Amino acid sequence: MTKKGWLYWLFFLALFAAPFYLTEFRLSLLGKFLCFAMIAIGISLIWGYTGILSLGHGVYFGLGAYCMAMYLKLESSHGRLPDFMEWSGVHQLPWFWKPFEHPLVAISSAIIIPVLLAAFLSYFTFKNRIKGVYFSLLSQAVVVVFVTLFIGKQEWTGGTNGLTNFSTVFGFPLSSPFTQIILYWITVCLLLLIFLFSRWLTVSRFGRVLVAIRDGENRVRFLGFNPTTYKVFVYSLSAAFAALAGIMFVLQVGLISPAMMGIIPSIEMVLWVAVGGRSSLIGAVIGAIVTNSAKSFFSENYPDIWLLFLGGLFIGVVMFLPNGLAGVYQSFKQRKGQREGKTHEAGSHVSRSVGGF
Amino acid sequence: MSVVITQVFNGFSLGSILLFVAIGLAVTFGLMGVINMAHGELIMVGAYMTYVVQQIFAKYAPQSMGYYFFIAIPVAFFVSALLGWGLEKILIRHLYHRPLDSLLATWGVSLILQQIARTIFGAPNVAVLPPEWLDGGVRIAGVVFPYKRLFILVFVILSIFALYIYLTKTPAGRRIRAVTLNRDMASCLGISTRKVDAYAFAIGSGFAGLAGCALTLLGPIGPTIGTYYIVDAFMVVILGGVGKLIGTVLGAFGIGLVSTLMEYSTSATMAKVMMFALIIAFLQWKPSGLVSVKTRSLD
Amino acid sequence: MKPVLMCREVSVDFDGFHALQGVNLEVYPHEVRFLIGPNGAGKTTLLDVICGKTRACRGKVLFYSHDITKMPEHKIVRLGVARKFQSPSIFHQLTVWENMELALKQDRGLFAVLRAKLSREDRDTIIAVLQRIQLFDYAEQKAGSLSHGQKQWLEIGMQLIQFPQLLLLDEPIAGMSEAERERTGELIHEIARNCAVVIVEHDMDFVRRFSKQVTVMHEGKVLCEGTMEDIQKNEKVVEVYLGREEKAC
Amino acid sequence: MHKLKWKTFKLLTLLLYGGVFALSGCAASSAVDEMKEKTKETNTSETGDTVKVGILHSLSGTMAISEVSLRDAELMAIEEINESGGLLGKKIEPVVEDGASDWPTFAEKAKKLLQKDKVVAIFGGWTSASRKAMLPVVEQNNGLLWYPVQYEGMESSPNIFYTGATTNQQIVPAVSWLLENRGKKFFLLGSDYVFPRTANKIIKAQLRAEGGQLVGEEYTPLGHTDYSTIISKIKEMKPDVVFNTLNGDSNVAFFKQLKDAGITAKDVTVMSVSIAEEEIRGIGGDVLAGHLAVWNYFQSTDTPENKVFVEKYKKKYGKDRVTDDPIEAAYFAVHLWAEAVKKAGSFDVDKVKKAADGIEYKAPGGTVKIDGETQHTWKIVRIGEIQPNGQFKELWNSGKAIKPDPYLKSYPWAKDLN
Repeated sequence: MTKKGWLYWLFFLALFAAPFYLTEFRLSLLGKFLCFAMIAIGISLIWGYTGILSLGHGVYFGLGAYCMAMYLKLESSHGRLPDFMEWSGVHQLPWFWKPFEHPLVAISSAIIIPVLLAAFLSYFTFKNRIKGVYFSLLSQAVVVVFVTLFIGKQEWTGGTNGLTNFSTVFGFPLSSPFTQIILYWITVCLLLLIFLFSRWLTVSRFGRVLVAIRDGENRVRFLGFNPTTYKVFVYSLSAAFAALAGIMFVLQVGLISPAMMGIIPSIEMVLWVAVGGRSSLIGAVIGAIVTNSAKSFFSENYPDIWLLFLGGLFIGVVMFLPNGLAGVYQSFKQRKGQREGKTHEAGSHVSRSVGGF
Repeated sequence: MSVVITQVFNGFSLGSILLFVAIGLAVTFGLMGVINMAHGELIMVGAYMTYVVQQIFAKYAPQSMGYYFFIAIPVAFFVSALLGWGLEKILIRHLYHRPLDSLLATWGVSLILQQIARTIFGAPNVAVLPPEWLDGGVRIAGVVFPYKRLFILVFVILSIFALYIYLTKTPAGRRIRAVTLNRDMASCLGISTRKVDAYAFAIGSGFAGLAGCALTLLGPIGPTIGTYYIVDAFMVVILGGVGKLIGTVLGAFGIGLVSTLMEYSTSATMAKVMMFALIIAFLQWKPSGLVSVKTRSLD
Repeated sequence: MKPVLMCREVSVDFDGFHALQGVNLEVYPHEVRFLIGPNGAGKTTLLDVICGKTRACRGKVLFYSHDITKMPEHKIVRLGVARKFQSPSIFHQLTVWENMELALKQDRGLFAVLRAKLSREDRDTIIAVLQRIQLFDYAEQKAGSLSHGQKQWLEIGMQLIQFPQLLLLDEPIAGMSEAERERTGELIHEIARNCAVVIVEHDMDFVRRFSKQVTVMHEGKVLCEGTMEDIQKNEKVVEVYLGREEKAC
Repeated sequence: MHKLKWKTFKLLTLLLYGGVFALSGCAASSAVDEMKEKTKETNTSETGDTVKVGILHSLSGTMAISEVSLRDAELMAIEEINESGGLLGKKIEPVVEDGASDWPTFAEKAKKLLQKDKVVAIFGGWTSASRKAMLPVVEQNNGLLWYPVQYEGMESSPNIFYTGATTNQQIVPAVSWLLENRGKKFFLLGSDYVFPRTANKIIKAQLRAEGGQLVGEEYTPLGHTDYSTIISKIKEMKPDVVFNTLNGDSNVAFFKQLKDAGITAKDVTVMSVSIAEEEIRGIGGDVLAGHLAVWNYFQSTDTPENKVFVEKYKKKYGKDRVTDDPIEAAYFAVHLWAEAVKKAGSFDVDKVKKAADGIEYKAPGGTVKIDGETQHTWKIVRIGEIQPNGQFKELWNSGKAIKPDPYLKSYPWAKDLN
């Protein structure tokens, strides 16, 4: 175990130093993947630790990204109407766009709006004891509602095109490598903060309550805890992570569209976590990076068959690696430990299926 | 008046399509509890099978083109059923106790099936020409009822009736219900649960194939058509309530009627948004759906 | 003396099936009350109603002066009612120690738990309880790896550490060896020094050995109450049990 | 215990981050310098005997239906150029990427093509959204994007060449023709996204100006497959013309169900702007027979260049394949670019752009010419009637190529649109 701290250390150090050894293109990809890693941590918290499978995190990611993008769009329009509004026959900036002229309002609402939505939806759903698969399917319905609405209200949201073509953020040109590197570093820092915070949550008694809810929600009730409160909190927290990721995503990629918050991206988010190991935070981070790199690699080299690969990955991970890469690492360590004659009584059940429900 | 009749008919027609895509799920999800995200792709397989049968007829028996659909129906059913059977044997079998994992794995299956379809049949849509005897419609009181929609309506009612009879009146069907109701007890009584699971899943998949076959009459046939129906189909089943066929029927026609009426008074986009929002709200109120089976156990 | 628990005319319907029909029950401090009766008599359902898992259709449940009929489960627990389920319901993925830590009497609010630290006092309490249920040596093991009897004890331990005023036990000795049963029976009486206990049990030998007051239930109603000797003499009880046995044979 | 280590880790990390933030300014700038140097080393992909161009279409996802053929056409054009000796003495090497029907992927892949592969031009895109996603990327990296599909206009990026029709080369003449030949009452039907909404806005303005009447306007979500209610509305409104801007699969459902409802081309003419030969194959010529479409090219267009083109395309990709307008536009886009490169004598983006003004090419659908000011192309407009065999019979054409006018500046009624 003593080695593990150093491994984390090295990992984040390597991320931090990435601008010095990656090309601009690769760096921009990595920056994007790190945003995804933030979502992955949130999903790991709710899925791996609490047993809630949300297929709707695209919505929170998207809402965060849209709020940020609204600010960027207004900044790059220099006081005029955003271009897509002109084509759509809107002559005046809608009232709810106005506050987004102020960056602080934009950033804070980019977090608050998704969190409120998540809290609202999850409060009723969890209070009515809708769980497991039903919750997953309902969260998918939420995605359908939002995507359809965002596409349909073209005059307010830019429709399928989404919001794109930004020039500056806080006066810095978005396209300059300097801005991009700073944004990258901010992303790494945020990721580290999110990671440390989640880590602190999971090693504390709070984390044990989450695991207990996952393994037996009703039993937790009879220990005097109200699972609804905990589930709503952790679900909203993961929505906040997704929203934060959305903000950084828009800043780095310069684009958000309803396609990014749809059903398919939402399911892919879960896949990242499944690949990395659902009940391991660092696993989720690595899963997001590895899966997306693989996606980039395969679609660059074998564009026709990357879907086959992606599909195979889903099946393979679920069938053979229910604990993802983190599980592989742990069972490897365990085997090594056994060879060296150590007894790992506490760890002997790690390789068993944790079960996501 | 004719507007009202037309819209009610449209509602039933939409309901019949939703019911068709959901019947298979009512078995695999409703009875067996498997979240099969590849259900849409089994529908796609049924649609492509119809296309293949049509192509074969066009090549070898152009004079009897009118009847290809009658061959296509069983072919679509059995090919999808066979695929479902294989899927159960290889994959689903290991995931019965992990419903959320089965969701992810079958999503992977759906991606693979889509890509395979794209490789075999090409990315563009293919055309299935409906048999000529289904062209046109009956005109009653100034309202046209297209034969194809009537045909699908009848087809789906027959299908659900057949499924109902199968499940309640035949020994094989009773075995399925016995297993889905109480797995341990059933296996104690000497029922091979493995076999029954595979059959049940195959039947559910077969109905997806039938749905695909029926959909060729109205909609596109391409590698991605499954994605259009999968979410709707799940909504029908969970709205109707799991475990009862009648719930699925009510859910499908309910969604069909309400969304047609909403579409008529607003727009298609708003109707979709409101329909899904309504479903979410309804399930908050009645988490177990329209028709529910109350049991003592809470877990 | 004021009763700890008072059920008045409690009725429960499941889809037309009358699981409980006007049950009255009073339990006093330091009492160990056994609930017996044939299968389907409504014993478990009664426990469910008391702890809030199942809602009563009619009637009232009072815990001291609190009306807990419509209270959510976790609030009932916080008042001091603990429940042990039939199958051991501990958290398999957590260690024995962590299970105990969760069950500890504490502020179970979200933010309190976020700030929670294990105090020296808490630690001592956990150690004491673990020793009492003979699981101290297993503290760092995952609960899932315990034997069946140990799991039962762990769960009893988890109820103990809540220091409840009313403890509801559903078949606590199922799957235990003779020695374990003995120990459990003694433990129950030790517990009763500080709280009232209601036990559902099928094992008549166990009931005979450890009961003072027994309530017999049949078809959702209370058939009779009294000591074991009284009950064995009661004709109605004999009829219910013998009749059942004849059918079963 | 490891908990202690964990604490050290946290502490050290915090320290590190504090330090790094202080240094981040100078570190970032040095990283930028480093990056610039890296860029200098491999500024161009022209080295050696080959020059790379990017091809970026959706090969998977919902848009693959349409876009795969464009890739094929572009690859064929590249092969033709290579067979005739290449360009400026170099062979063209296509780098094919999958946009996966996902707009951020288009942006990512465009970035990859420009920064990693250093392609001198990208041919790609279909949906407006994919183009909008690529636009900032090509502008920031000063790349060159050739976009081959008809679109809603209102755009003119200095780094994009548009070889598909803009609104005044497709929709506007079609509306005028319909008003003259088919009737005044219009019903507008489109998928709920940018192109139909913008196109319908233009159509509405034009109807007002030219005496048409709007009887209905409906949008359906992308992927919508039940048109019974819309068809009821059409029946009720009794329009002369349905102007159809539906997208992809929705067309199949709409036309099949329209026919079932007993509405034929004789009752209501449906004029479509996104149904070409390729789409007809997926719907069935019988279902569509008699309805109209407006394009700049049909497979049946009678020019010597087209005969050669169709024959070659079928020989290469299969007898049963068809050509259509976007395929042709994708095909000649490669040739137009080649012509511009030849004239510029260089692959340099700025030089090619400058040289492109006025370049002409004898495309299968007739001679096309690049308009330097807007970077769109002059094209002939054709209205065709769909035949049961899946081909078009041309009813009308504009005779001469029409000047592109993406902002509709030359139409007085379009003043309020911008």
